[in-house]
Amino acid sequence: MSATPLLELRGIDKSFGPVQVLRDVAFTAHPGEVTALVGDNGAGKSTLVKCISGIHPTDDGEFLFEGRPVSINSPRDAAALGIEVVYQDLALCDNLDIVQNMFLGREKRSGLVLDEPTMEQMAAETLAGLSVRTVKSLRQHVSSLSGGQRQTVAIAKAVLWNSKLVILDEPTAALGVAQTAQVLELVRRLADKGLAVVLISHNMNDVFAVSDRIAALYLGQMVAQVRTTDITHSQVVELITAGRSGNLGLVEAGAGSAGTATGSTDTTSGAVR
Amino acid sequence: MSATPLLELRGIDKSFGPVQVLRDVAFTAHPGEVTALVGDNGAGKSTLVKCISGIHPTDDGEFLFEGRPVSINSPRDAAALGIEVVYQDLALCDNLDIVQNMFLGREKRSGLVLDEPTMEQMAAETLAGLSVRTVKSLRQHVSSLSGGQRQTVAIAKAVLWNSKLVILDEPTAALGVAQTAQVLELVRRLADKGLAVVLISHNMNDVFAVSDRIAALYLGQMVAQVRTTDITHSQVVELITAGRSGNLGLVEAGAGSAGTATGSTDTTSGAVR
Amino acid sequence: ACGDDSGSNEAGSDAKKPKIGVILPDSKSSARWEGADRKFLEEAFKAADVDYDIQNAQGDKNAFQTIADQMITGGVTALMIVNLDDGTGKAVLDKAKSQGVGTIDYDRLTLGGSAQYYVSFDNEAVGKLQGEGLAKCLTDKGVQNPSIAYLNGSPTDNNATLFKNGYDSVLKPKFDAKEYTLVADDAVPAWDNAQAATIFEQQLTKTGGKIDGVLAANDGLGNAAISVLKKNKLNGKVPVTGQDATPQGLQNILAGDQCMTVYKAIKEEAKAASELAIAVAKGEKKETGQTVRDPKGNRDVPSVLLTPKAIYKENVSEVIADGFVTKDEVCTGAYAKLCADAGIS
Amino acid sequence: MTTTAVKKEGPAPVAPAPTVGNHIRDYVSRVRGGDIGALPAVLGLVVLCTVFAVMRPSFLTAGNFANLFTQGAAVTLIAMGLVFVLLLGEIDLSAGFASGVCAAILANVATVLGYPWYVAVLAAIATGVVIGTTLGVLVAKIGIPSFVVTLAGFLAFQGIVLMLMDDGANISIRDQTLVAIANRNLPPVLGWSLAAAAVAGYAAVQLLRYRNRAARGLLTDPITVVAARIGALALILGVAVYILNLERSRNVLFTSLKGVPIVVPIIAILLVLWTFVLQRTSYGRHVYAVGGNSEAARRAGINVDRIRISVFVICSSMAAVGGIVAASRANSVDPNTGGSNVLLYAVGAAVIGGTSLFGGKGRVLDAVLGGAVVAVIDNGMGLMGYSSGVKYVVTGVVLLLAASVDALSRRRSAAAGTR
Amino acid sequence: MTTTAVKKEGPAPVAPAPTVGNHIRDYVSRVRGGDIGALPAVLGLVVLCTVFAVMRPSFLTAGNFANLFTQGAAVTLIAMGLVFVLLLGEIDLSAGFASGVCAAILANVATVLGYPWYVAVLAAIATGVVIGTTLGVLVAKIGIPSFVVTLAGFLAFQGIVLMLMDDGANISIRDQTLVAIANRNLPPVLGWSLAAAAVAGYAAVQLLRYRNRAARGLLTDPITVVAARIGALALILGVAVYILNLERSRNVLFTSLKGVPIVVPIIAILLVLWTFVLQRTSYGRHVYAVGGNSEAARRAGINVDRIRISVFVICSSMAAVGGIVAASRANSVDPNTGGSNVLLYAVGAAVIGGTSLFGGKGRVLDAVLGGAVVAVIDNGMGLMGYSSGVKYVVTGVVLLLAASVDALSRRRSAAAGTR
Ligand SMILES: Nc1ncnc2c1ncn2[C@@H]1O[C@H](COP(=O)(O)OP(=O)(O)OP(=O)(O)O)[C@@H](O)[C@H]1O
Ligand SMILES: Nc1ncnc2c1ncn2[C@@H]1O[C@H](COP(=O)(O)OP(=O)(O)OP(=O)(O)O)[C@@H](O)[C@H]1O
Ligand SMILES: [Mg+2]
Ligand SMILES: [Mg+2]
Repeated sequence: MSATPLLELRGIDKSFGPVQVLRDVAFTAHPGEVTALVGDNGAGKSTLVKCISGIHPTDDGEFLFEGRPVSINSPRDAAALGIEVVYQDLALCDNLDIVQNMFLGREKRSGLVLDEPTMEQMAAETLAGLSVRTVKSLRQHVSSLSGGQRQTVAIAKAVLWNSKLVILDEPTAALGVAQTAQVLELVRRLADKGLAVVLISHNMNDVFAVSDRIAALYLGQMVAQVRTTDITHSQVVELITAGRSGNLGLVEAGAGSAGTATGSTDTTSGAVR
Repeated sequence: MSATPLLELRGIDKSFGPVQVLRDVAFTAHPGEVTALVGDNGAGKSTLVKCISGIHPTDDGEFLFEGRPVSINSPRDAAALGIEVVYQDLALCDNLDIVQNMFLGREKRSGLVLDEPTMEQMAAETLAGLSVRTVKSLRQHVSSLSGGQRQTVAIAKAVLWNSKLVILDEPTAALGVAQTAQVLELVRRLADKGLAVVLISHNMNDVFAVSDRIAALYLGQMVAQVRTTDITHSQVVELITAGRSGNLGLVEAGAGSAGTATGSTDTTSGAVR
Repeated sequence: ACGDDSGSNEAGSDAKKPKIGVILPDSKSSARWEGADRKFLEEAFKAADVDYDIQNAQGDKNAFQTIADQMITGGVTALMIVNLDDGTGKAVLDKAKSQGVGTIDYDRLTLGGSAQYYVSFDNEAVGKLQGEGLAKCLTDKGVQNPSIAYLNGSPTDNNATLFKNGYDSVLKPKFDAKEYTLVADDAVPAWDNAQAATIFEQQLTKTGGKIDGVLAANDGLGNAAISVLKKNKLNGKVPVTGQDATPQGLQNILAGDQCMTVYKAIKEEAKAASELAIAVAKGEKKETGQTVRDPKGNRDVPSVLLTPKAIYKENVSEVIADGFVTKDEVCTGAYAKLCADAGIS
Repeated sequence: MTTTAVKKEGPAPVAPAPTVGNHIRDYVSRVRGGDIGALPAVLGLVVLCTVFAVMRPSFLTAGNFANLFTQGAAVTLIAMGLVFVLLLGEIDLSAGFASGVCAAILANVATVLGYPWYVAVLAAIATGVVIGTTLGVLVAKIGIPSFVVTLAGFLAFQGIVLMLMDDGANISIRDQTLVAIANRNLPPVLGWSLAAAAVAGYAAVQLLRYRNRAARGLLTDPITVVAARIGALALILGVAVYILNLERSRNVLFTSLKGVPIVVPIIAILLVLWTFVLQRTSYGRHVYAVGGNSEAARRAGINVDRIRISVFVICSSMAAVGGIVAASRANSVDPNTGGSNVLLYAVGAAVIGGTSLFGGKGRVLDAVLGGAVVAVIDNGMGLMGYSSGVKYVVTGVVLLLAASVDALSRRRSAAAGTR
Repeated sequence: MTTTAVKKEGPAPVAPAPTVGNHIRDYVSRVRGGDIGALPAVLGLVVLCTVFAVMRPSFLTAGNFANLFTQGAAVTLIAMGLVFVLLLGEIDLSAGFASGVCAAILANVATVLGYPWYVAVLAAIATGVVIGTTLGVLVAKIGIPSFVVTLAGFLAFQGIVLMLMDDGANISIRDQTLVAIANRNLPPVLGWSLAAAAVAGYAAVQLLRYRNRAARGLLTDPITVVAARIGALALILGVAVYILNLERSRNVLFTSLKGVPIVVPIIAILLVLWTFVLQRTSYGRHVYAVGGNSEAARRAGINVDRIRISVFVICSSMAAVGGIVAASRANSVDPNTGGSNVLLYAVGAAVIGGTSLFGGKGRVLDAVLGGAVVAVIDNGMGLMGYSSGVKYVVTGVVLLLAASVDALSRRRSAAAGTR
């Protein structure tokens, strides 16, 4: 594990109109590790992801990537840094087929012309590795896919590229038993290859099975970021639902934004201002 | 438990263009029971649900409702029979707010005029019972909701009405820990009130926790419909992934459509032609 | 680009049975095309027992050419056109000529074109009558140093330019001599009456209501101006011109709201044109006795020219007597009495 | 597994308490956040009026103010109907000529056949209903795209107008009631009474709503805000009626010319009616739902085809009303009635007002505001005295400017992610 | 928990083996399932042509066949450009008058200033590029709805044409090369050679693709199907060139008139070019992506603004080409060039061909097929000799019939859930 985190966020604020969704959020992701981001429905997990990937501009806060401050204003900036995201609202083009969606924005070409055979082959290989057995044809429009098939396509799209940070927002929500196992294995494999992986999930078993660290959001505040080995299942659930658990989490429930304490043994996490 | 099933399907076939998605499917749902419908990604679960609710016309097959043959050609027919559905692709109107979505198609009125206060009150009560704590306002457009919040709205919409059959297609996929528990409890409560409930889920724990019966789809064929008490966890997983398990499921893997056997002790299920 | 005029007729005619194609320009700038020309031409052709095909291009140049193509393909031996503009007119005439089809310019001369004959009213003369009419009405009313507003025809219609040249030739000297003042000068897109009303209303607003005479290019525009004047209770006090002698225009004249209109004896024009067309279609030659100079094509075109006539309250009866409009059309309801007063029986 | 989770009844969704301060703060951040309703169109209007008033002082006269209403009335009425069609993401290219057909029917019934005015009006509106039903059935039941159906209508209705006009001749409207619609004014007293009635009605509705919600313990706007709204309406109506009741005759000797033009209450009543239908009835709710997500609407049991047909009926009927007003204003009907730019202006009015062409977003008020923008541009340009080429160009540029003000003030909406 | 699941490498997605029988069966069930591509438009065309041919035998002459191409050329070219804009779900109301402005520039440069034809053509197209860039920037960067921007363009360009035409006069095109574009024909031999080259090129592309995919073990269409496609193209082109090379002069003494009209290869080349761009380049892929789901495209790192601007540039440039052809056909440019129904017909052509107004769905070929429908209707109606009122009505009805054939044959698409 390297000392500098691959991605570090400090003091992120984000409001939609009158509603403040993220308050002074700090977050780190380390290469070679799986960081699980947990939180209740509406805690702000997806919003945080969209801020990282440049979909939403932040109101305030700093981004450090590989230790250097960066500004990410659009998904293109994020992609240029090597950040790949599987969004919860999958964001596929319904009018394109599976292969076209998987290579969207980064088509393989020979000269000016699209190199369809290469793309089709690569897509077939990646999907085969994700236990997809019921897709009839790679040339099917994604609008005709089942929920799980769509999700698999989105995951396959994100892992096709040589990236440094992969963020997966509830990637297994619609997946079957076998497919979920494959994806979790893939997540571990990516981390073992040295990538930083951020996994959002509501399934505590999955979280404990693959993550190295757990970051918990509660009503838009980061209440803890700790090593998975230092926390128990029920403590995490308490953090999610109440914002605190023992000496972890908000100092007092309902306290102001500065009142968070990350009771972590980890030196790089919990960069609370 | 009553002897006649509330809903009985026989020999349902459904193709999309050249692709046959459902083959000779038989299915029953009993009042007062939770029937879990399981199957791999792309097995045809959502398609079956959409056939029941009149979204997709079937190519062949019979529908019996309370023992009488019926034909369901549109969602309005289904609603008229007392069938409520939570779809996997939630089908909310993004340009309407939470209350408006929940009462869509069955608005409360006083005279000609919409009775907004009543609707708002009823919506607030229903949502409160589903552990939704982060929704800022009931007058928020659903486009601005988080994934879990959207799903909760869809569930709340379906349980608002006095229906006879409630079908939930992966209702807890995007839900947090507490919310999932609430929904499962609600499912049980509905069944105990005498409704027939059909629950689609990939989570075997949830299935075994609440269901009375399990129906397994494999590549568009119904391979088993048995009492939950008569089957084990790993048998179900085998049925899902391989289509057979011991004496349950397809007689030979890959055999024709008629070759299914439902090794159930239950007399009313497994109505194979 | 091949064959000379005289040769083309004979060569074309012995191969084919005579058939006449007529292309009218549109149906909206004026009621005459569909209401009068088509009727009179059809009557004449039927009487002479020749095949004919009368089409309307609806103001669309592309349609105009398409129709011409169709007619040539369909075997007409004489083509009579009212061009929409010189360019398409010339293209059609040249194409017809190159295939040995006889050609006539009807109502509008195609400058630089190759028509064998030209039958028309003089559009500038129409404008002149309007200018003179307005001056007469103003004098009758005894208005001193009147302020004049123009409601010109469509800016994209070349005829509107010709009308304007006509009334300008009468009124411009008066403006220059400071006898009259031109306070507003607007073109009405597509001769659209609804827009004309707004345009005139704004002219009135702009000048603070100081408009003493309106030169409207046709009866429709005139009626639009009158409707605004009525709203301000100024109708009858401000003379308005027109053109086409439509029933509506004549009624406005009888009621005293409009000062004059220009009557073009379309029946005469259609009669002259159909006679020529029948001759050309049969490959005969005709003497017209008159020519018109085409400055662009640098040639004298054999022509039949008819003279337009100014209509005031006194001579409305002439139009009816001519059968151009019927008494029933004009003298309905409240106008019956006015008709009687004006001596129309 | 998940059953180990903590169970807790969450509190019902909450929102800040309803005080005036909160309300204003809320409004400001809503505007900042891009949820600005009619503000952009109003802003565009204000900019336009200022520019014209500076360049041509005659723009600001009472007479011109009154003219504005009659000049813009027909387009605004057609645009109001188009809002319904646009709300479904459909288009009606034929609305312009449909108004022409209805006007032609009106003229034929009233002038040629000599029936009384109400028969003619009914005949015109009935024609609109028939047209709308036909278009709607073709779109909803046969499934031809509305662009193609109404393009066919655009062509066919042009022909029908021509045929009804006896191949191009104009028909005069002589019935004094019909002529009055767009050309006469209400007596000043009646203007004041109507305005007072409108304010009183609005106040009653608002206060009843307040009481009703407060009694049930639901969130309400603070009473001061409610009062402020009522006050604002009273002020606007009062000023408008005052100005319109000024003498605007060129020459008081000939005639006195004052009062609210008759079309104004007609537009106002239709605005209230259609706003009520869209906002307060389940029919209106269903229109929005089908426009936002027709599949979701279908799944909710809404009869989508019927909604689709109904909006075309409303659109064509409003086109009929627009046609009647246009005929009244011109004192005649001609083959161009409803032609030339009427349709594009009407759609433009709705879109400028903030209605989306993709469906699901728009209000009838949008059409009125957008119609006002179009009318002001037309009116102002008419005072400038440009030659026709220049006039077209300047009109285009001014339209663009008005729309830019709108677009830029809506900008934050996108930035805030609430698109 | 879920880790107890069985792990199994699933086989890669499979499909039935590529035999001819399978292919045909597949095609039939694709058609049944509603995925029918160009079939409805072709069907509509066949019905139309049959009706006209029965009613007016002169419809079927070689001369009329040749006329069809030059008559429909300008609208088709503008429609081809509009497809790009429509693919993004935008609209360009100004395309018609943009073509007018470009034609006016052409006429001014060629006739008034007297430059050679290629300078004039370049100037016209450059004008189109400038117009497109302006429209695109206003839509993409300022965020004004394209309907409003191009409505402003519709007005402004009308004025610009008027100003370029010196307020109403028209300008003749005298340059023989320019006049030839829409009025002259290719020598018969050249027609045959071009057709042969086209077939050879198509065959080469198809066979190479076949080899390429087969070599990698990917699914291919059976070789017989590939051969059949090449054969079909050869047949269609052969018959068309044969008919167009027939003598169609009314009188061979005056002049000989045969050969493929010059516009035909121009349209063909542009069709191939734009089809290539849309189907085979990543730019084209991005256009579809932005039209299908612009948010997904943005998330995939596509520069959505640039795509948006580019389609307006393409649209206006194609409008320029259309304007040049129109000017050539009319031998002149006047203030109405690009006006009247040009725009509606062009959008209608694209929509009839199957392009969606909501974006994401459409092909350049659609515009050509739709353009053919519009041209056939216009051409056929021209042979009927109706009076103008009746003609409008019949045209509308015929358009509706053609579209119904289309809608009904697409019907199953909705039933099969593959809308
Ligand atoms: N565009 C928006 N406008 C206004 N509010 C928004 C918007 N997007 C999200 N929100 C609000 O922000 C909060 C956080 O949403 P977010 O999607 O980040 O939740 P989440 O943690 O991903 O929840 P889930 O587990 O349900 O996916 C929610 O209360 C949501 O209603
Ligand atoms: N409209 C359609 N056109 C063509 N194929 C379709 C269509 N809808 C579904 N399919 C195919 O039908 C099969 C079954 O889909 P369905 O959505 O019923 O699966 P599911 O069992 O719900 O899977 P999941 O668990 O992933 O939701 C899939 O292979 C899918 O690709
Ligand atoms: Mg989320
Ligand atoms: Mg599913």
